Amino acid sequence: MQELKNRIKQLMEENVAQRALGWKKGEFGYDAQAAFFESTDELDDFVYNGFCGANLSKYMIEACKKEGRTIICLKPCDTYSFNQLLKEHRIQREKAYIIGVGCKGTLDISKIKANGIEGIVDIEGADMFSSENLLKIKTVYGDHELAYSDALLERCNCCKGKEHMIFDEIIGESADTVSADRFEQIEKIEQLTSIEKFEFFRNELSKCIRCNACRNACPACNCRKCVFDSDKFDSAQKANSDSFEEKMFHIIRAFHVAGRCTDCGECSRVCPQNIPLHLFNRKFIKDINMLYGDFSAGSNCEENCPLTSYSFDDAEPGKI
Amino acid sequence: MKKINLNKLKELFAYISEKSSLFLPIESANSINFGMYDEKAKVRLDVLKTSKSPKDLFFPQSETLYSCQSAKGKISIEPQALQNDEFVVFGMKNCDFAALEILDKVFLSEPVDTFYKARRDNATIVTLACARPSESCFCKAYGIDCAQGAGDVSAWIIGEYFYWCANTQKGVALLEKTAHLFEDADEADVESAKAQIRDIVAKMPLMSLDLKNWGKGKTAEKFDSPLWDELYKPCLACGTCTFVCPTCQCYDIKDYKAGEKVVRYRCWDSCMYSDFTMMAHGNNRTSQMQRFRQRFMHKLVYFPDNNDGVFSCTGCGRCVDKCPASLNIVKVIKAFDKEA
Amino acid sequence: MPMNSTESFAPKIVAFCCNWCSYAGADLAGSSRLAYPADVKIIKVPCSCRVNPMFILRAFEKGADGVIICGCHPGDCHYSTGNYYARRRMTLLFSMLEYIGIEKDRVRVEWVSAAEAVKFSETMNSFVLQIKNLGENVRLGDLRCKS
Amino acid sequence: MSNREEKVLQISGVNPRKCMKCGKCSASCPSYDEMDIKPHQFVSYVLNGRTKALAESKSVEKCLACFACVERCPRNVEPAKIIDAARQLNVRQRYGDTLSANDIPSLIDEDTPQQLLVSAFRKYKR
Amino acid sequence: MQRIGVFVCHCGSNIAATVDVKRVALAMLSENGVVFADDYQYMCSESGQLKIAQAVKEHNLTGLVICSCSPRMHEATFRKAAEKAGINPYMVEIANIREQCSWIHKDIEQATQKAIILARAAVAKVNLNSPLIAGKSPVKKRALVIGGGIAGIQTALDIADAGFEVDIVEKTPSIGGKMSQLDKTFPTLDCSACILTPKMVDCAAHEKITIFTYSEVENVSGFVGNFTVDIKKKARYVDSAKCTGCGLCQEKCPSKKALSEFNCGLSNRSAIYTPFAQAVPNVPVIDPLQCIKLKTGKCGLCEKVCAANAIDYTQKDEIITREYGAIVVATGFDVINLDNYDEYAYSQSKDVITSLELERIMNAAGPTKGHLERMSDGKAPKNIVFVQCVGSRCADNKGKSYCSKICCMYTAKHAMLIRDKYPDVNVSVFYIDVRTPGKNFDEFYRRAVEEYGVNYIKGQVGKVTPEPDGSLTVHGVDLIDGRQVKISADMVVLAAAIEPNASVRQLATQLTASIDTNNFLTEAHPKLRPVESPTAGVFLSGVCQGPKDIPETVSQAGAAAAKVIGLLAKNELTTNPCTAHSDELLCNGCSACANVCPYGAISYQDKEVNDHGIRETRRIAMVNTALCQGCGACTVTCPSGAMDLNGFSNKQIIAEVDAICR
Repeated sequence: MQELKNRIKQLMEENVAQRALGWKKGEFGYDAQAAFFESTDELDDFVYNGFCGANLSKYMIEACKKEGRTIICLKPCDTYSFNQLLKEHRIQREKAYIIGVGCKGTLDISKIKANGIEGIVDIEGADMFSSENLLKIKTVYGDHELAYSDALLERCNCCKGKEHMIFDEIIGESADTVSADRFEQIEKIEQLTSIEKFEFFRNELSKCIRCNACRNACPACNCRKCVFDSDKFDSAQKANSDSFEEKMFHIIRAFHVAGRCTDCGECSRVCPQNIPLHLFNRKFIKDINMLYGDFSAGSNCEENCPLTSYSFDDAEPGKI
Repeated sequence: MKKINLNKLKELFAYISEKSSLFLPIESANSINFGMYDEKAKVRLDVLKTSKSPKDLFFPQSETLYSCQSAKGKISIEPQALQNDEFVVFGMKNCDFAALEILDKVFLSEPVDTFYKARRDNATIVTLACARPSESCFCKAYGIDCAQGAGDVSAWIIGEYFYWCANTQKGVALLEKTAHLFEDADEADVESAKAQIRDIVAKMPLMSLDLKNWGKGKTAEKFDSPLWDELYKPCLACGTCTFVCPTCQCYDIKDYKAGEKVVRYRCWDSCMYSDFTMMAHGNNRTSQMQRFRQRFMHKLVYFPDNNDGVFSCTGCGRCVDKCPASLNIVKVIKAFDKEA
Repeated sequence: MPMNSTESFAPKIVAFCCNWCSYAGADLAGSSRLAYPADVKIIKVPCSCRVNPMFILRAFEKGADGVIICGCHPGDCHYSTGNYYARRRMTLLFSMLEYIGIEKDRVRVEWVSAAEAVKFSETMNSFVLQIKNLGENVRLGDLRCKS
Repeated sequence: MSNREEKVLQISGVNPRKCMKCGKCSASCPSYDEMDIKPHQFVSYVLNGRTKALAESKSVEKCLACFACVERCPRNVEPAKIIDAARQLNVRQRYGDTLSANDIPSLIDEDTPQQLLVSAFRKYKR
Repeated sequence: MQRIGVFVCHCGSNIAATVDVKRVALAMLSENGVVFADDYQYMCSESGQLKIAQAVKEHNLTGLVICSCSPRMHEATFRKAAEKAGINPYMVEIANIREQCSWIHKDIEQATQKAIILARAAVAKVNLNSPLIAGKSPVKKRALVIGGGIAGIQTALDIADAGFEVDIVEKTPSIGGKMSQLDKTFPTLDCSACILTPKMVDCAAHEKITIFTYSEVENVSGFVGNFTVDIKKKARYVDSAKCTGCGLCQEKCPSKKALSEFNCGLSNRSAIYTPFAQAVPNVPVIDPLQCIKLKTGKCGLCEKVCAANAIDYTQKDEIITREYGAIVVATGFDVINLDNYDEYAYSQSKDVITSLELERIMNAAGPTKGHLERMSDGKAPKNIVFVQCVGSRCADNKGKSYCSKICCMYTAKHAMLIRDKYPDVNVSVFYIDVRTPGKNFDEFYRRAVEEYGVNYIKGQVGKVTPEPDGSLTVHGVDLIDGRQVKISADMVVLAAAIEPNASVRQLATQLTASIDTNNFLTEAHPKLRPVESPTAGVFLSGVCQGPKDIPETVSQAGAAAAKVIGLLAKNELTTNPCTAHSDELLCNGCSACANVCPYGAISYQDKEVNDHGIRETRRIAMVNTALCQGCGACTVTCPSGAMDLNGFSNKQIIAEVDAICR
């Protein structure tokens, strides 16, 4: 991490960029937050550890409105979102200096807490660049240890890959964290009966409090004003008054990002109600791959989105 | 002071729920929230904090105010019935109960919110002391003692037993109704448990949060601080903090076209949203910084200004746990402390 | 009042028809007196690609029991490519609806040319029957719209 | 349409109304001269309720089932299937109508070879 | 707030017999925005329209809902009526209660209920309508005719004679088309070349006509009045400006093995060739697949003998971009491939030929110099059998389901000509039906039978068998006589079905014109607009629209020309105002809409916007309303809803949905 910090400092001192976009340490060792570093002094609080799950690419939209260049730290999966934003003209390449940072998987604090670990005051061993696979968790109620690999976010268990799709330089190594098939959960749901599917999603979605965290964290949901906030479709919603609205919201949200979603998993990560929202997006990804050929949004800036292209012999609706 | 073995709680719940609706922390789809008890419910009294606060038992996320219909050129209005059945809320934490008292200041002062009042009047609240507070708790900063009971009935879980005692008339009534299930208990057991809890509280990192720089009359000092410009930046503008908060009380009123009729309902609003307090001319607060500032200024300055110095926060720490960008009121308070 | 028996159940069915082929096909079905149930109400859109998933969900929200989208045959779109986009959009949307447990037979896409009056009428007859067999839409409606 | 006509149509699966009376079937038929009712006339016999005559005609026996008419018919009418169906009518008439599968075991002689049953089913399976 | 008037039409009893029109009108009175509702016998009549005008005046209406027949029928009528009454024509919506209600339902209660709902939806929509003003777009005063056969030639001449510029694009080296291959024409038996060649020459000489032969349409963009077309001029290797048409090159060319396309492959031609003597332009082309020089670099004989120095082996294909106001498709037909009809032995015997091949054989300029000869041995045939309907009227998937329309007549012509010139030749015609609807057509056919003794046999041929002695046995049937017939023939002529030229599929896609299952181009209306395609500015001429004989083709060509002239005579066109537009405050500038726009109507601009006090420069989508055709593909691809469509806005459609589901 120190290497990364030093390099950012150097780049800022050399005036390659005017600020840096990274992560800042929080109160308990697990609540790192996204942060702009406007001066080298501020870099003291810079961290890069397993709890730096936040995908910074969406913050680049704001960064592009500022004077000068911004150093942005992107994990391999974040670069897909960056590309996608570039493709949609929401950010400008020349405004960013991309440091591709190595990643050994991002951590899920709720997974740690699910082990009955409470009163956490500090966590050691979460550094991204250490090869240690042990989290030492200090709590008010005593100390705990947990394997790093056992506390990964679901998204990291089916990681898209260690390659950065776009970068100016790369710092740090990335580790292989894949331990599950990306579409396994989807296939399981597909095999349920219609009513079972309905019950499953009703249960999950009934938890939705319409806080919009999923939408606001999502790099693909980058509309200046969401349809659910505007009156364009007479569809402005603030809260779920009926079980219909959350369905509408999540279906349409998934549809709007279909072919653009990079499966970065931020939606599920940020959901305060732990709704597995990626199940929607991944279903579309799976269908798109099956019907229109393998497609990975954000793997480059050129390829046309499957929903804005077609072929003469596409599958017929309802016939798959 | 009465007690009952934990394995007989189910009997207690069944008994209470026979007479009136019973709400308590229930696990469903991997999430724990206050819900209505039934035999299949997975009760989780062991969990410190529900995802959402129990405020929506009194101030639901959305509720119909009335519906109206036009027929032959005339509009008829059908009012929404008020809550008129008694119900019991079981296992509320002290911070959440304290939050209700804050909501009372808003909804029970003139003009009284009849929907809210009806629910408050009909509720019997059983609070449960926090056996194991968490690192995100900072209730003590607001003078709340999570070891001590509050509400109509105070309760503790100590070892194999559930203890409770009544604080109000409503509480006495509940205890009387269920007396046959309980045995007498020793106050001393409870006192030692309280002491234990207070010991833990002393060790929790945020409990000692200092609020001396906040409160009445701080508007001028805080409002134009350049710190806001830095603090808000990671904010995603989602409504998580406001929706999990037990004290946030803002709502919007909307109409829903339901076929032939129109339903007027209110629903929680969030000051984090760009269309919060949107009016015909536009919005008072045009930037996320302003909206972000509004939330914390309201909780820590404006509300105390209007309510004898009472903060509109009880330190439940849900925003600390849930904020997707790991921002929260504690970070704001500390940032200003550091500056000062 | 929710009606249970298939006999008395009059489903609400919204049909989005493109102006150039299917709406004309429906007109021809009319002038050829090829009957189909009155439960079907047609909304004219310029092209099947004008049909937004929001419209479909909106229809269900407000109490529709079935939604059918009719457009020109692939290759015959008046705007040359509109129905190809519609085809992809609807394929994905329908797949999603099925995935979250909505009966997949509540939605359909059918390509009907201006000349295919018989097909239009047959399609509507069979779709209405299909919806009647499914019964009232309870999984995807807004309860407030149920009278 | 009488029962017999319907039966022929059901067995053959032919829609006689598709015929445009071009006569290509008759032109193609190698047994034309042997037949009293010619291939192109089959459809009209069925349509005009004269299936009985068709079933009793020589044509029933003379059709070689070479399927030239089926192959060449520009309208996919398949006259050979009509005459075959007429033949089938006769067969069924002769032995009473078909048996249901359940009736068969009791009718079978212990010594009946399996082969015979199988070929019988093949022949009369319609 | 709108003030809407609802007018319910009885359409005589067409609507009123099944829909209680009074109830519909009454029900509409309690709808939001409706201030007036009435019913009337015939809304579209003059007095009906007057009623509308009166109501507009009396009730100060701002919007109209007409419950009547399909908008496809009378929308334009009522829009005009509205305009006359002082309301914007786009403030009118039609509830289709005839085609989509009264005509398909029998139960009065059901039909009335449905009519009420349809009217309600129209009212809900009008509540959200806003006045639209049609834009103007200029008309490029030049027409493009694709195909240089008789259809294209006639269309071009008629347009040019009206004073407009016309370009003809022809795929082959010469204009003339199929008609130039014919010997005589029915029913007058005049020489095809004699009537066609002067027209070809007229075309070439006409100052308003530019001919691009040996050229193809490469790309079409734009819209009615403003098409831009890329024409690929294939390399001719001969400089048209220098060539004098002396023909010496063709004579000297050592490569003479290529099959002559003009003679249906019955004779050979040289590598450098003009398809026929009267070709227009009379400039040869070099077939690069046959030319020794182009293939091997050796030879160059033609260059040496050309006194005009017109040979240029370095010529390349060239793209010419031209602008047009109108496009006429006249791509014509081909004879179908007979591979599926093995029973007629076409591929087995040289003496089984198609009728088009017989035309060439009978023609004095053809492979046999006009002598009737067998292609196998050059002997004069004694017995000729004609087979009709080969591949036409077939419901199987081997042939075409339609009647090719011209075969009965040309077969009668052939039979008659042969009997006339060679009275000793026996001619039999196997037919299914003889179809002769046309002026003097049946008389012509009867003459073939009665005066020329052609033996017409009712019955299709089952099989043609080539015999070892070179003869052909035709197995047929005489359905009238009730016997099978076997005829030993020397020559069998097949009246093969015709089909649209294969190039039409791609062309239809380029033009966004639609084609039917048989690849014939679809007309805008089968009865009322037979020479227009549904795509504005694209017209149809000749067999590309459906089988036709020459007089029909010529008259359709004239009709298409008249339509084109009508269009080009206008200085500007009013454009459809139902176009897309983007809300600059909501637009993300993501380009998704531009990706799906079939007309390239969307571009992006960096524009300063004031978003509730925040001033910033944003990338915003802009719609060129002249290019936009209003399909709405962009509106759905836009996630924020910034893109919307006039006349079919998101809110309007949602209002209709709500009204229907209420």
